[in-house]
Amino acid sequence: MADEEKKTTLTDKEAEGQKIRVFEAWCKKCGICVAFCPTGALTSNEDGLPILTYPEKCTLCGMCELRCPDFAIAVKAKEKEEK
Amino acid sequence: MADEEKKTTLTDKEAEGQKIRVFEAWCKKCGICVAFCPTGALTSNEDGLPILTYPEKCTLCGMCELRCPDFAIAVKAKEKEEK
Amino acid sequence: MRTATDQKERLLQGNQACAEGALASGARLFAGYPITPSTEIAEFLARQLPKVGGKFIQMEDEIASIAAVIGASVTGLKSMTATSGPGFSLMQEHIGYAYMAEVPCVIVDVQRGGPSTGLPTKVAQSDTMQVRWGTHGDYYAIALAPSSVEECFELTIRAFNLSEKYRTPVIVLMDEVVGHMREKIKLPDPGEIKVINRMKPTVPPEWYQHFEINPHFVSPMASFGEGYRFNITGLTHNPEGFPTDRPEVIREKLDKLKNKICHNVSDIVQVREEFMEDANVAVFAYGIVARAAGQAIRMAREKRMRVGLIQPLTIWPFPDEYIERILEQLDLIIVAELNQGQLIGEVMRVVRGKTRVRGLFRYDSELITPDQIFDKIREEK
Amino acid sequence: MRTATDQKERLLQGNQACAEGALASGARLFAGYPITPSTEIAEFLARQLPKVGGKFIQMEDEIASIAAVIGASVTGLKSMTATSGPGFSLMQEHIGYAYMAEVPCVIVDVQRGGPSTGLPTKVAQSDTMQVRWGTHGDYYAIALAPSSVEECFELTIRAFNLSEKYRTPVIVLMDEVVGHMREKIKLPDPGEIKVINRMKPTVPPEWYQHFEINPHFVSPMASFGEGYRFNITGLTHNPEGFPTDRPEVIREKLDKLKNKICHNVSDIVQVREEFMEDANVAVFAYGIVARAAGQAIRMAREKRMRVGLIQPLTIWPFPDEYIERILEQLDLIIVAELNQGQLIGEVMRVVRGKTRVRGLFRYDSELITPDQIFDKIREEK
Amino acid sequence: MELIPKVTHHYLRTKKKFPNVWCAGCGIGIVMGAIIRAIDKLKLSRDEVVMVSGIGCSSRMPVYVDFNTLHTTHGRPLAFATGVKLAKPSLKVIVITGDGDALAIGGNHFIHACRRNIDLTCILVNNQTYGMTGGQFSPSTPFMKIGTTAPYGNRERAFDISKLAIASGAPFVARGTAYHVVQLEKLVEQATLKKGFSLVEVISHCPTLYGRLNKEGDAVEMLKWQRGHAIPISAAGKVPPEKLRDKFLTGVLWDIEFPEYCEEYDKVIAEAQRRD
Amino acid sequence: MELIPKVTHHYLRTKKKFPNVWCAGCGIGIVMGAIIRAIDKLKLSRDEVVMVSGIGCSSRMPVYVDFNTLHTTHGRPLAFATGVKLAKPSLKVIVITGDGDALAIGGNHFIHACRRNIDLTCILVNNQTYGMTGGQFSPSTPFMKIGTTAPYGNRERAFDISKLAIASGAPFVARGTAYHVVQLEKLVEQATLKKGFSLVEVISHCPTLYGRLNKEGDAVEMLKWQRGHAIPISAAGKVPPEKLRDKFLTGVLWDIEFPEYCEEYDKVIAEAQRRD
Amino acid sequence: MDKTKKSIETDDRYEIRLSGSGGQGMVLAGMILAEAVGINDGKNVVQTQSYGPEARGGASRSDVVVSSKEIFYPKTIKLDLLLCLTQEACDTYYQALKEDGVLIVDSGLVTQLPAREVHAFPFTQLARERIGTPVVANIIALGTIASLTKIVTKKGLLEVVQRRAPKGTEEKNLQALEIGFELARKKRARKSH
Amino acid sequence: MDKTKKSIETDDRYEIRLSGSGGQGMVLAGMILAEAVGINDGKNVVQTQSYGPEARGGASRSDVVVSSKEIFYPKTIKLDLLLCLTQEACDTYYQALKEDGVLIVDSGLVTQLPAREVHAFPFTQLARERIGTPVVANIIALGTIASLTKIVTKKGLLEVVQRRAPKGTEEKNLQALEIGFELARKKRARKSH
Ligand SMILES: Cc1ncc(C[n+]2csc(CCOP(=O)(O)OP(=O)(O)O)c2C)c(N)n1
Ligand SMILES: Cc1ncc(C[n+]2csc(CCOP(=O)(O)OP(=O)(O)O)c2C)c(N)n1
Ligand code: SF4
Ligand code: SF4
Ligand code: SF4
Ligand code: SF4
Ligand code: SF4
Ligand code: SF4
Ligand SMILES: [Mg+2]
Ligand SMILES: [Mg+2]
Repeated sequence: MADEEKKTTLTDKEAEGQKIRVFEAWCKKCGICVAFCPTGALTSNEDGLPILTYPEKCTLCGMCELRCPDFAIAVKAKEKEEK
Repeated sequence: MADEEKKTTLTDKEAEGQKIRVFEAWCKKCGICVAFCPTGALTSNEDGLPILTYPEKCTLCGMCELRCPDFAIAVKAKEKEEK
Repeated sequence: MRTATDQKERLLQGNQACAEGALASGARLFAGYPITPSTEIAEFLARQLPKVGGKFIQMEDEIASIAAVIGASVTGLKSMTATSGPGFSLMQEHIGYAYMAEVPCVIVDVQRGGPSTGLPTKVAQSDTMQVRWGTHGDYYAIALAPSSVEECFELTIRAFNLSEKYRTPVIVLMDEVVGHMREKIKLPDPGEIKVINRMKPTVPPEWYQHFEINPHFVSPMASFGEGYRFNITGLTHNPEGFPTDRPEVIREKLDKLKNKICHNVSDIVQVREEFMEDANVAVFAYGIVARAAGQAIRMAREKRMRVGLIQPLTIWPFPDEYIERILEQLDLIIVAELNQGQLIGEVMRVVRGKTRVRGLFRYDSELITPDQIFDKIREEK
Repeated sequence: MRTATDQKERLLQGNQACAEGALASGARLFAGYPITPSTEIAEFLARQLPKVGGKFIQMEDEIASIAAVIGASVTGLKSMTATSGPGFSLMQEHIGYAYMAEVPCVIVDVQRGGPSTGLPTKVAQSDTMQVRWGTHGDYYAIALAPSSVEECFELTIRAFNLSEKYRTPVIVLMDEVVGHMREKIKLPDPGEIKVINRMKPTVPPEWYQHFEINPHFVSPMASFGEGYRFNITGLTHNPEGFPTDRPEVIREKLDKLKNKICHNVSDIVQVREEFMEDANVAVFAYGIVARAAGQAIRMAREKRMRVGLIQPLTIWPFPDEYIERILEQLDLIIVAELNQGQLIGEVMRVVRGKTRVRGLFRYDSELITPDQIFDKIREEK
Repeated sequence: MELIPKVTHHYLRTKKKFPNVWCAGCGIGIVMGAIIRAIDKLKLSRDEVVMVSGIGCSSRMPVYVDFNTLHTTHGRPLAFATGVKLAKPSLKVIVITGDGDALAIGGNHFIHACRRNIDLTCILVNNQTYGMTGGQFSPSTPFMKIGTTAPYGNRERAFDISKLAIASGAPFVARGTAYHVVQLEKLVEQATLKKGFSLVEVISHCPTLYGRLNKEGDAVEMLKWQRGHAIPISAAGKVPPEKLRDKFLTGVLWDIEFPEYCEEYDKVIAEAQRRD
Repeated sequence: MELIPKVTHHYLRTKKKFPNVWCAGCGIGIVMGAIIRAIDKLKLSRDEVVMVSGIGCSSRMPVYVDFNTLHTTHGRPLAFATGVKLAKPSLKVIVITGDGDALAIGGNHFIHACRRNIDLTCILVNNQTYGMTGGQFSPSTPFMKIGTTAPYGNRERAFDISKLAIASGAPFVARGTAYHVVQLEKLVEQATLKKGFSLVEVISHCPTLYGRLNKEGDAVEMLKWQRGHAIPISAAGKVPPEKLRDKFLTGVLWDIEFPEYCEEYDKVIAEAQRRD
Repeated sequence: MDKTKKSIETDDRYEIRLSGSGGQGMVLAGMILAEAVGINDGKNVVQTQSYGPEARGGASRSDVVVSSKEIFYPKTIKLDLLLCLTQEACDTYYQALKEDGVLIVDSGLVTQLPAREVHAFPFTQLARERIGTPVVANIIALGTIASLTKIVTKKGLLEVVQRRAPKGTEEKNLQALEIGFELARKKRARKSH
Repeated sequence: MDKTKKSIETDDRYEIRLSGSGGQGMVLAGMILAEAVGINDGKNVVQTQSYGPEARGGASRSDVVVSSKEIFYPKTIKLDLLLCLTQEACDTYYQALKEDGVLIVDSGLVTQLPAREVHAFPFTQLARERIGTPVVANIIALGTIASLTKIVTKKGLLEVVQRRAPKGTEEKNLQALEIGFELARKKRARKSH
């Protein structure tokens, strides 16, 4: 059930292939992920929503995901990347 | 008023001239005064009531009075003795 | 935010009017613990009390709050606290202490939905019976219930006055809507307000009995530090304040607690009535529900129905006498409450079957509306 | 001191019989805080519970005690606490939580003189109304009141059974004399005792709703750690246990709390009656006062007066129906209580003026005697 | 597989419960993530975890996680949790509480849980204010800071929570921050593994109330403050004392062994049955 | 002048109140004597002294002394006393409490009074049991000692009361015994003079219950135990550590300065009136 | 028994709801409106608000009942005017509006409009663009209300905003109010075309 | 409605009070007496006690009501037998004794006797002298009651004392009981002279 739930809430074709994904419905635009991204890969759009403006900078370190208070940002697993 | 009270409760001609006085009505015969008299001047009678059996040993140190939990034993003031 | 002191009329929240009433009564200590929907009373007094040399303290919980209030009152300050259901439940032991030790103080209960944590931000009137029976043992409560911002102000003053006059805790029983709504109010000049202070002893300290038995059932009250060195205890005590186990002294004490309330009901009980002269139907409602009822009876009157409003400003002691007096003329009493039926039991007790009594209860977090009351009148008539 | 297990009949204190009743019902956790005159229940269970693999814990206060009881109950243990007035007042917030969260548990209140610290070692019945109205918000209480050592045992078992059956706290309302007196009692064999356990869910975890709405008003109850991962809260909640602010869900919840009691009064309410077949006068008395009344009515019968005894074993819900039924035949009901008049209000509410109701109140720390009741009967007849 | 926060989402009650109630940037959500990851790392089954909380913003956490959850009354979660643990000692009982919940109204249960040493894991979200009721000062609000009930500055001192826990008898006491989220996850893990009462005090932030009233900026600013003021206890010796003055230590502050209550009680049962 | 205990009787409510309720040899009466003498020494007028207590054997003390006396509820005397002091800071407020009163049900008020640092003098009679209710174990009953509710031995640890008070913020903490009555008098005197919250923990004895249940002998024996186990803090350095193990320190354990609450509140008043 | 009121007529109520989400200042706007109407314009007024189950976040609304007579029932029953600053607020409350009631929305945030006459203005966008902060959107909306309806005078609003605005923000707030007055004037003009 | 008792007769009560001060074991004596009468002799019995306002010290009393019928009212009304081990107890309770009731006192401790027939024995002195401890005075007194009246059988008392005495003290207690039996026998003998 929980899994079905996740699918309906989170599945998004567009996310495929991306390093980072933001769930707009949950994101409160607090700016934490952007402020503390160690590489500056993220920026905020004018509404405050985080955008991976510099995907090449992203090291998949996961800090944005770990610090997001709203479970609203996900980082692709490193292993997958390496495959 | 408090003073009147004291008189009716405590005045006792017999106490005059004594070094120690025990108020029987308040004494619970716990034996503390006797046990910790530094000179052994006090003993208990068979009911447990403290008696100044050896008045000559009493140094008027006051410990019996200080340790009595029932305010039931009084030691003559040293100054008075010295007068 | 500056307050509009330059103007006569102000737009105040019920909670704020209650706090203003406390200041106007001379309250000089507030001890409390925040809880929705009463918190504004504390916040306002935290700001205002020091301005008049009074003191605000936030205690570690509600139990400590009412304890500090009692401690301050016996030391001479008019004192109060404010809370809501969960905090009011926690205060019960100490409210009982205040009854027993006959300590004047005011406790405001801004009611929200219950039981338990319930609905912190929603309106209810479900602490009504708790005010009367919440602590263990026999006691007699005074509780006043405002229905408007103006009444919040006035009844808080009255609460302090009754409290000082009868040496007893008084409860101001508000609710979330009354506490949070804003209305216009003209605060009177301090000189216009009747303030009653506790009676002080006139006898010398040696003769003084803190719990003296006298024909008025209220003993003059010295404060700590004034040269009277008395004892106060929550154990059942004799007039001097020392614990007793003598049956006749015990009875005398409990009779005193009862009689100072029961022999003074005509002074304590206030009922606000509307259109009752010729009414054969009455809506009985207090607090915020009386506001809906006020509108409903006007709707009924427009339809030429002889309906009136009985709004008890004093909930406890319950207005037995008023109801008994008005009973003859009534065919029907509708008791409207924001609970599952609490005061209706009291009404039924007093009515003793002589008139039909019907309840209109709402407890889903919404107000009873004028329409609902009007429909109920039509349906039951 | 060894217990006389070799013998069938034993001389037990009321408090001890209450504790034995708890053990016999399968209670396996006691959390409490000592207070006269209830302490023997804790002391006895501190010794006995570990013998049957149960647990006793002395908490830091009464608030924590009832909290631990609730925590243990939702984790599957039958749990209880015991206290007296001051502790009972402190427990009020959490008793409300137990009503709201529908947690079975038993709370014993061994009454002493109040209000406040009052008379710790003296008898009273002045927490009677508090049991019904002590916590904030709407709720419906079950309270049972024994008058003998045997009834202490039986009604404690019944308290656990009702508590489990209806998923609700149940109060055993004793008093100092009942708690401390010793009488003979034959404890039944475990096999003879009817023990009810809470209903368990039969649906798979995904379908399970801890607060399911169903026609019985009682939801099956899973415990923590059994594979059902539900939420419990004191906030008003939906059937799944999550906070809600939807009026219809709120109403449904509060109706459920009410209906599970009110639709089952015939199962819950027990009244013990004596000589009521032809009685035109009834003495209404509970607990220890029923014992004096038992003697008094026999004195009256010897004088050929048609007097009977109504002894509610269930105080709450109040036996409305029984009284209504018996009303016709009665000219007079004498309500005898060890307080300033509490249950008499309930009797009057139900009687609705159809019969004379008179009170015999004593609150000076002594018992009402058979003579006093007999005299009252003669005087009022 | 779609891109979702790797671990946490599996433990969330996503259905209708999100977005959560917390304000934008509030630290509580960060703490919740760390707790979930710690539990996941420990491979605890969801059925054997009970999360108990009091009342407050932080105490709203249990609603969101798919464990056995018990949202109790203000200040008393440790007392409820004591009953839960006693009834079934095999359960992992995690208590979520706030500085007001645990230390104001709940202070007594806090010191007694420490003293009694019953195996509970207490995560205390210390945001230095009563968030839920609108920003009043709390027993951990620093001297002279502003609260809605301290408009002229708070005249009370803050508890040193960890010191209080140690003095009360807690065998495991740690401090972390919302900022140091990786460390926090480890601290929660260690605390959960500890047999006996364990406390993790988490320095968190309430931008909406405390931050605004005290002009400490938004969530990002407040997290930066945490970064700048936390000194790992391992490094404390190397920092000159004058630099420590307005800082606080993080990491495991105290870790001793003492008999756990439930285990002791098993001995009581054995002894009682032996004597019988 | 007749021979009466020199100082104490002048302060007693002798009328009908004596003999007192305490059991033969109970330490509470000894503590009361020391308090009276300290007050006498300080030349405080009886009118300016308020004695506040909770419920318990020790808390019965106010009934006997001719001050302003307030016998409150179980566990809460410090909260009542806070109100008394705030209302009239010129009064000397002395709180009498027991180990159960102050640390079981009253633990929260205790730590908060320490933290808040309001000028109260708290005399805590620690007899390691609930005397009044018949000898149940208390939060200061040592591990494995017997109480009526710990028939198989107490499985909880005792608080180190003084340590708890210091950790909670109390600026003055002392420990004495009923046996060392002269020292006790001095400690009470110092505590009373201290501006701010002061605690004197008095190790006392309950021969009737604790003594009997634990076979520790009568009052005399128990006083001897105190004599044998108290180490003055001044001498602590000279005692080898292994000898300190089962002993306890006496004397002034902690004495620091910190702004007192009532004085701080006067600043609040000044500030509020300035802004107005 | 001392306070008897005799008027039979029910009040000529005008019911207003200001709705949006947590940070949009709906409660403050309600207070300002109520004070302007009640204290400055001298009518009777009651202002109430509804708190969600949560203390913060989520929907926020503030209701104002205005009447020249005594107001008994303090809450709104059927709205004469509804302001919505979020889509959610509009969806939730729009049924409570009378048939001939006035609906005002933030055109930037409320995009799915109900099938009825709507006054839509970009309050938030204007606040951001012209004052530099979105927080004064509520004040702009108040100005619009004053200008679209007769329920509150501009003078009253101006006085209250002057009195209530936190120190240092008076200027911005008055500016916002002016923008609001202006907006509706333009709209009215447009309509008359 | 399930438990109806039908007997009309009131009980043939016999009311006993054992009184003294805190440490004299009156409650224990009451329990032993009640158990002997109730369990071993098979009569109905209720034992109650009265606690002073203080937990310890002061007067102590234990009441036992015995009947062959059901006992309704559990407390004593008018005493058939009163045992007093202190002067204070005697002064306080002696009025509660029926005209023809039995009064038994400790002759060493109760010196001012009321003007009526009294059975006076030196219980405490005997306990001290013959058993070596005053604490068994209560048991001696119980023996005396058994022997002076028919309210409890010696056999019953013996059995209960055996069962209830703390380990290691059985001997002393049985000895004390025997002394009590003896005492009254002598007294009776004396009387018959
Ligand atoms: C008995 C009781 N008193 C008061 C409240 C009101 N209340 C709810 S939460 C809270 C403070 C919460 O502070 P904290 O524990 O620090 O949590 P935060 O919201 O800061 O996370 C208060 C005072 C209550 N719910 N119950
Ligand atoms: C609310 C409440 N709970 C419990 C009690 C019962 N009670 C009275 S005194 C006491 C313990 C006293 O212990 P302590 O404070 O150590 O005093 P002591 O008698 O040992 O001097 C208890 C549990 C009470 N009076 N009120
Ligand atoms: S941290 Fe989370 S909530 Fe905050 S902006 Fe980034 S994704 Fe959004
Ligand atoms: S994963 Fe790391 S580098 Fe990539 S966006 Fe997130 S914080 Fe920045
Ligand atoms: S110490 Fe006091 S009570 Fe004890 S025996 Fe001596 S005089 Fe009597
Ligand atoms: S005064 Fe000193 S020496 Fe004299 S009897 Fe007392 S204790 Fe002994
Ligand atoms: S009020 Fe503060 S603590 Fe509460 S959710 Fe908002 S930011 Fe977090
Ligand atoms: S019971 Fe213990 S503490 Fe209480 S008076 Fe007796 S000896 Fe003292
Ligand atoms: Mg907080
Ligand atoms: Mg103690």
